[in-house]
Amino acid sequence: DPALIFDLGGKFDKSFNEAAFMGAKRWADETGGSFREIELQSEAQREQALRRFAEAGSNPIVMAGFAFADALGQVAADYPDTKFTIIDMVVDAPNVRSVVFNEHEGSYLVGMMAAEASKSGTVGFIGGMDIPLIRKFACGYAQGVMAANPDAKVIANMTGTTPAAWNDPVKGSELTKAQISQGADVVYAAAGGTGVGVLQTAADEDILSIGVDSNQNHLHPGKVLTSMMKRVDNAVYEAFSDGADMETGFSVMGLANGGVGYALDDNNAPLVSDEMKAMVDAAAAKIASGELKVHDYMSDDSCPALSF
Amino acid sequence: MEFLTIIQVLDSTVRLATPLLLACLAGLFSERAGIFDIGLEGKMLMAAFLSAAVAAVTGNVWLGLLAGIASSLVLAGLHGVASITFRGNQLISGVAINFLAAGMTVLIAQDWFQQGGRTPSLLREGRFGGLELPFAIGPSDAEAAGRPLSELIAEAGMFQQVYSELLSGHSILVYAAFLAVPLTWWVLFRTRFGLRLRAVGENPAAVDTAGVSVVGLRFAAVAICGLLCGIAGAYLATALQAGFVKDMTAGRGFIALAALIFAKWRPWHAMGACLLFGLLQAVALRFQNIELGSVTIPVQVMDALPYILTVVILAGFVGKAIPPRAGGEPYVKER
Amino acid sequence: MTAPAIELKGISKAFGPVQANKDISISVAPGTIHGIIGENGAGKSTLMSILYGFYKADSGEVWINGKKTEIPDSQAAISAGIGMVFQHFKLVENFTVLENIVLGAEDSGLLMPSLTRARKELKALEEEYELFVDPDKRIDEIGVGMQQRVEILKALYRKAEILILDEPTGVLTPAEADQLFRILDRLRAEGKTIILITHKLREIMEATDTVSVMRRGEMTATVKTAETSPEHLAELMVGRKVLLRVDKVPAKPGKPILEVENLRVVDEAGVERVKGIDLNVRAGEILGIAGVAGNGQSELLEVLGGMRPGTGTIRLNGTPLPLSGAGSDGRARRAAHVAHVPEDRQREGLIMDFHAWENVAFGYHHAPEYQRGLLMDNAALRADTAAKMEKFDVRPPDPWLAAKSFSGGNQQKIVVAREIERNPDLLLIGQPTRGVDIGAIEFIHKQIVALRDEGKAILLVSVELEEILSLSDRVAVMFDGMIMGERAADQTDEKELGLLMAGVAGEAA
Amino acid sequence: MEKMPKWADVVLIPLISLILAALLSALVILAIGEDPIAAVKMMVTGALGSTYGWGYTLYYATNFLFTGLAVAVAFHARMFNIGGEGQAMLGGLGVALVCLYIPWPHWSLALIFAALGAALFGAAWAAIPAYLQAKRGSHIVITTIMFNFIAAAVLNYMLVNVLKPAGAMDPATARFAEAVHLPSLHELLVPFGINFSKSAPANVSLLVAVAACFAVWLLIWRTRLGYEIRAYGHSEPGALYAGISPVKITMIAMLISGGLAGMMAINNVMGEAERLVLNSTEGAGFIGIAVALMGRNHPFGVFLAAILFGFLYQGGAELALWTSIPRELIVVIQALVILFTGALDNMVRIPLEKIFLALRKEKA
Ligand SMILES: Nc1ncnc2c1ncn2[C@@H]1O[C@H](COP(=O)(O)OP(=O)(O)OP(=O)(O)O)[C@@H](O)[C@H]1O
Ligand SMILES: Nc1ncnc2c1ncn2[C@@H]1O[C@H](COP(=O)(O)OP(=O)(O)OP(=O)(O)O)[C@@H](O)[C@H]1O
Ligand SMILES: [Mg+2]
Ligand SMILES: [Mg+2]
Repeated sequence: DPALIFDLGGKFDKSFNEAAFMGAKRWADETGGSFREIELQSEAQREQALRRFAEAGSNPIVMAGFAFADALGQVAADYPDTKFTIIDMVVDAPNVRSVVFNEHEGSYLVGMMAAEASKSGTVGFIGGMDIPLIRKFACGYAQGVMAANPDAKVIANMTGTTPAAWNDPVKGSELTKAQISQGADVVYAAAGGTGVGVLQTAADEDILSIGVDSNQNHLHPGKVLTSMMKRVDNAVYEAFSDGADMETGFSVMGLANGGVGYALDDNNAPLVSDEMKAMVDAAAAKIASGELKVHDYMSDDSCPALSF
Repeated sequence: MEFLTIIQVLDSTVRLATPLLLACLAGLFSERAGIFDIGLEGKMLMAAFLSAAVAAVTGNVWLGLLAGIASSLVLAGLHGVASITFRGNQLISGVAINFLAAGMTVLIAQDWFQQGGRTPSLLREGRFGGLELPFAIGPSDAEAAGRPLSELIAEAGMFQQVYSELLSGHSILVYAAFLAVPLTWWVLFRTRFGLRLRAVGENPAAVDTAGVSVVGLRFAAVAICGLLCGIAGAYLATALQAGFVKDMTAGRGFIALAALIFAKWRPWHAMGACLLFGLLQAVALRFQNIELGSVTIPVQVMDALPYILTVVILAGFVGKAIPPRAGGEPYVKER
Repeated sequence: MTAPAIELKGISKAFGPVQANKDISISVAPGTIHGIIGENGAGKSTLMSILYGFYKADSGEVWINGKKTEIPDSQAAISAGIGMVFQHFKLVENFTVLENIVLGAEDSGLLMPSLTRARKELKALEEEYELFVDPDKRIDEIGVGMQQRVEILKALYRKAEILILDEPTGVLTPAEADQLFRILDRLRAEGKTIILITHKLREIMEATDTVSVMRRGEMTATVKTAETSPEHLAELMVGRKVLLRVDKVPAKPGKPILEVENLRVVDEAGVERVKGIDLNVRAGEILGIAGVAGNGQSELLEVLGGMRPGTGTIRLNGTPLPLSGAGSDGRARRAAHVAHVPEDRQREGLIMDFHAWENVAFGYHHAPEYQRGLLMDNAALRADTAAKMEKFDVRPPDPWLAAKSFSGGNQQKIVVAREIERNPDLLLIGQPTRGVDIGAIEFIHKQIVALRDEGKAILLVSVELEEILSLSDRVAVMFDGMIMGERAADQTDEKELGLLMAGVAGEAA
Repeated sequence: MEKMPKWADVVLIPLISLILAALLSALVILAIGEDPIAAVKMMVTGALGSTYGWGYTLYYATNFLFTGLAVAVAFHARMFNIGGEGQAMLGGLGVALVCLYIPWPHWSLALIFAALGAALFGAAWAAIPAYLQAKRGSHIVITTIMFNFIAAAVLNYMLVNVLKPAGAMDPATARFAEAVHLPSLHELLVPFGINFSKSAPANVSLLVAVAACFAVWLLIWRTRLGYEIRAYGHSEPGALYAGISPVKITMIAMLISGGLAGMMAINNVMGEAERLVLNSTEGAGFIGIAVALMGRNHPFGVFLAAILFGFLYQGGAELALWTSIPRELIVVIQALVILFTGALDNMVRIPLEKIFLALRKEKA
């Protein structure tokens, strides 16, 4: 059986981990197979979970989150016959598949939509833990905003510097209120479970929000402009489907191969005008074809559209 | 800093101070009666969970509140049985209650909702909404004007800003918490019950020989403590947030205790202390690193400030805080 | 004949393995003062606490005014018209007098009306019984005499017809005690019934109508006061003829061992407890310090023993000893050959949960003979303990027994053995026989005198005038932190010392 | 006269309390719809059924030994050190600094200095609450709780702003050099021909912890300092009388306590993670309280209780891995153990005393 290990935010964070879970569930539903899973409670458990699953014969073992890199680096060599998949991080080992996403591309698209939807010309970004990965989201977003409206202002805040930042709805809510008071009327949350508080407050205060990772449009129908889809579910699904003899190595999921995108469904259809959709789809096509290049913060630790 | 920004920080101060204030008053009743309670945290957590759970299931936030209070009362009762009836160590009992709540909430939540120890997110009716005071600019005005509320408030005059942003628009529990302050003062210092309660925390033998039941009084105090912690927890889960997540009290019970010591066990001072701690939290939440001239205060300092402040206070730099004399000691008649 | 105000029938009460009251019956006539005497631990306080509903009896009945009355708690006792002034007052220290009086006897849920009414009623009571107190003072601002008045007023405010006083004079000056007895007389004249517990036979003889004697949990006799004598009562108390006199030869004082000049002590609350004392103790003599408890004797002993800091000068064998900072603690004092039997053996002199052998090292745990390398030589310590127990007739002579398992007298013997066997130059000894039975008193007194006869200096603090007079060679009386006067023990008497203790300066002060 | 024989107090009461806690835990497991017997079976096989299980059980037990001893030492001076958590965090910092910045030639040397560093940092973190208690009478329970929070902030700052290698995402230090790798039980036992599981994290720190147990026993019951600590703990006026300085004993006892708590870091930071991460203590400081309470503050009792809690931890991890029972079940069980052994012990003691009294009367 394959196994899936969630990161600290927990399986039901409505975001990253939940997306991973949905992928696994889809696989189970379709194949009738079963899989093992565990929600971690602490850093120290990572290695234990990896080893336990590997020893119990789980194959492949998928872990959602960059924070597993160190533990996996230790463990992978001890279980050469087990295949591992790590999401959001690159671990160089013969039996590891590393899946990374072009989050900046998806964020670019929702950034454009935010700028279009904003009446005040000020939009917000609320990140989770302040790490390069989240700056990558913010930077792509800001580039998209600027592309649609060069005069727009982007307010970016991070929730914290530790993993607790993924799971702090109160802080998400307070930061949202602060951004609203600074004029923001669209807020993009790339903050895992913290985003629940952001979306909630945005809905309470009657402004628009943008979800992340999973399709979060349904959380507050008519209040969530869209969601930046990061198809972690696909990554998990594929890993599970490939099974024990999956190809290892490095895999990039971007706009070109449907790894990222924006969500459009009944919940947000009234919010997305046809011209907005046309504009975004055009940009998406250009990015996919390589014609438009969105700057990746992690490539050089800098952002042309936003300063941190 | 802009005036409106200050108002908004104060507004968030009020929101964040509310659970502290309720818990602090809870501790005040308990400790004034001589029962130390480091289990405020656990009671709040349990109440937060059960109120969210019941509100989620029934869709009725008032039922949620009642359930939260009931669960907190159960834990308060446990603390009472351990420390009053069986004269156990009050600190240990409090530690145990904190553990119990931390574990039970997740355990029940997982069993009940299968969402990794959370409750489902609460919808409108499952939450305490903001109460719009008369003449305040609120969401209804915004809807009527078809413009965002923040714009309307930004345009209003200073007085209206204070009134609409700071005073109006809080959930009913916030107003209840602040009303509880004069009420607590009045009960403690103007009623028979209050006199006896204070006496039992100072010298239970005096109360006992005056023909009043020490056990009864202490249980009453512990029950009031449970009630207030219950409201605090329900506020966290159903007003401040929209649902329960594990460990959502995040040390508020301990800060409330610190505030209680800071306040030297007096109701009005408790309000002041809680507002101060609320302000520190609001500032830490809103601003990451604070720049003061050439030095940057890292966010961790802001996060730790309430605790550092407590230690400083305890060290006696603002006068010695003398706890109720019989505090922490079980009342034992027989040597 | 009218029914007795109080009648107890077959009251028994055990605290764990200790049988505090055994099948006690007693009857008190209305409008009389009834005394109860007995050794420490005889069960007097327990019996009264049962009558007041503070403890619950294991068996037995209480009859009040001829009616069988259940007294499950103090509320019931109060309703039955019983009031009690405890040995240790039951007052809330940071409440005012008025609040203390009202506590538990409020009229309604709101406080104000009760306080107003109490204030009025208090005034009437004060005048009726000459019990003046300031209703708005806080308890911790008034003296013990006043506090006792508050306790009595508390009972009267609750309309007590029966008043129990448990050792009310232990903390009072003789003058205050006299006043108390005048008040009691007045109450009796009003028809109230009073039970008075005391250790002082003189008070029994002067104040009571009848007296009951308790011994080891049993009521051994009840007699009319007019038909008995102190000697007879003492015999009833202890169960054999008692001769409370110490055999000793006249002292042969040598060079001064301890010299104290202008000693001052300020306590934790900032109150000056010892206000400039000068005294000296010579080799081969016993200096007794008399005084009502709380007049600075304890602090004097503690500062000499290194338990608290002070200012001034003290010299031992001519060498000054520091009074604060390094070298002023108990360990340094012991190194300077000062031994100290503290006033409160259970709080200070012993660790109640330690074995006897551990207690024998208490304070001397650094002594070289108890060490073996880096560790303590417990075997040597146990052997030493066994020897000391044998010599001092500690019963049972088992070094492994916890200190709390010994009776008061035997606990005291362990402390005295530990200190005297160190062969000190100066022995500080406080309340050496408090709560100790007569056999042990004789023994301990003998040891003290023997030490004196070896040429050691002894400073004795006791609140028992009899003990002071019979043991000391010289007596100094402390009042309010100062020495009121000093007398040769064989040239003074209780009356003179009593006056000094009350702060009335004598001619030769 | 004692109300009850000593063995009853030391063995019988904790045992009955433990059984009560276990019964209640079983009810909780039943209530969440699981089979308590199966759960216990899984816990036992998972924690004690293999050298792998033992390796984890002993690893956790090592943590709890240190923190349990820390609480016990402070408790002998009647101080309730709730700050084990923070002290252990700071101990981790000490270990990290020692291991990261000094090129050690051999693990044994590194271990000695890492242990010193850990103890030093842990003791330093206990020093301020101790000083405030001794000099200002600030309640040690509150100050140590506060210091736990402050320690978390300090660690957070150090990891995020100072120690995190450039470019790394998670707030953690770099991995320690290979030279400071502590031998695991596997490596230690191979020379004896015992094949202990390779993947379990129990390591040579276990031996240090056991040695600490013995050292604490010697300290408390065989040295003058221990005598003074116990005497002060039983009676402060008594200590003053005997010339034992309350300030000195308060400070020393808390420094030893903090040092012991800090030394936990050689196990979890140096022995297991081999780098310092946030929250590496995982609440072991709090478990130490329960361990000390259960062990009646005696090193041998602490040893047994630490193993018990190690078992609970590892058993609980196994439950979480293979069933849908959340790990929090273990937190509940811990709470019940603390409640019954610590706060409700009179509930067991009072009836027991009555029974013994009745027995004695019968004999008499
Ligand atoms: N609350 C208690 N718990 C346990 N034992 C007690 C308690 N109160 C009294 N005792 C024991 O009961 C016995 C009687 O005590 P009690 O206080 O009644 O004596 P007393 O005659 O009043 O002595 P004193 O003259 O010292 O006041 C003693 O052995 C005492 O140790
Ligand atoms: N505080 C106490 N707690 C428990 N037991 C006590 C306490 N005080 C006294 N006892 C026990 O009560 C018994 C009687 O104590 P008490 O001090 O009255 O002794 P006693 O009969 O006067 O003996 P002695 O003749 O040695 O003075 C002793 O066996 C003692 O162990
Ligand atoms: Mg006696
Ligand atoms: Mg008495």
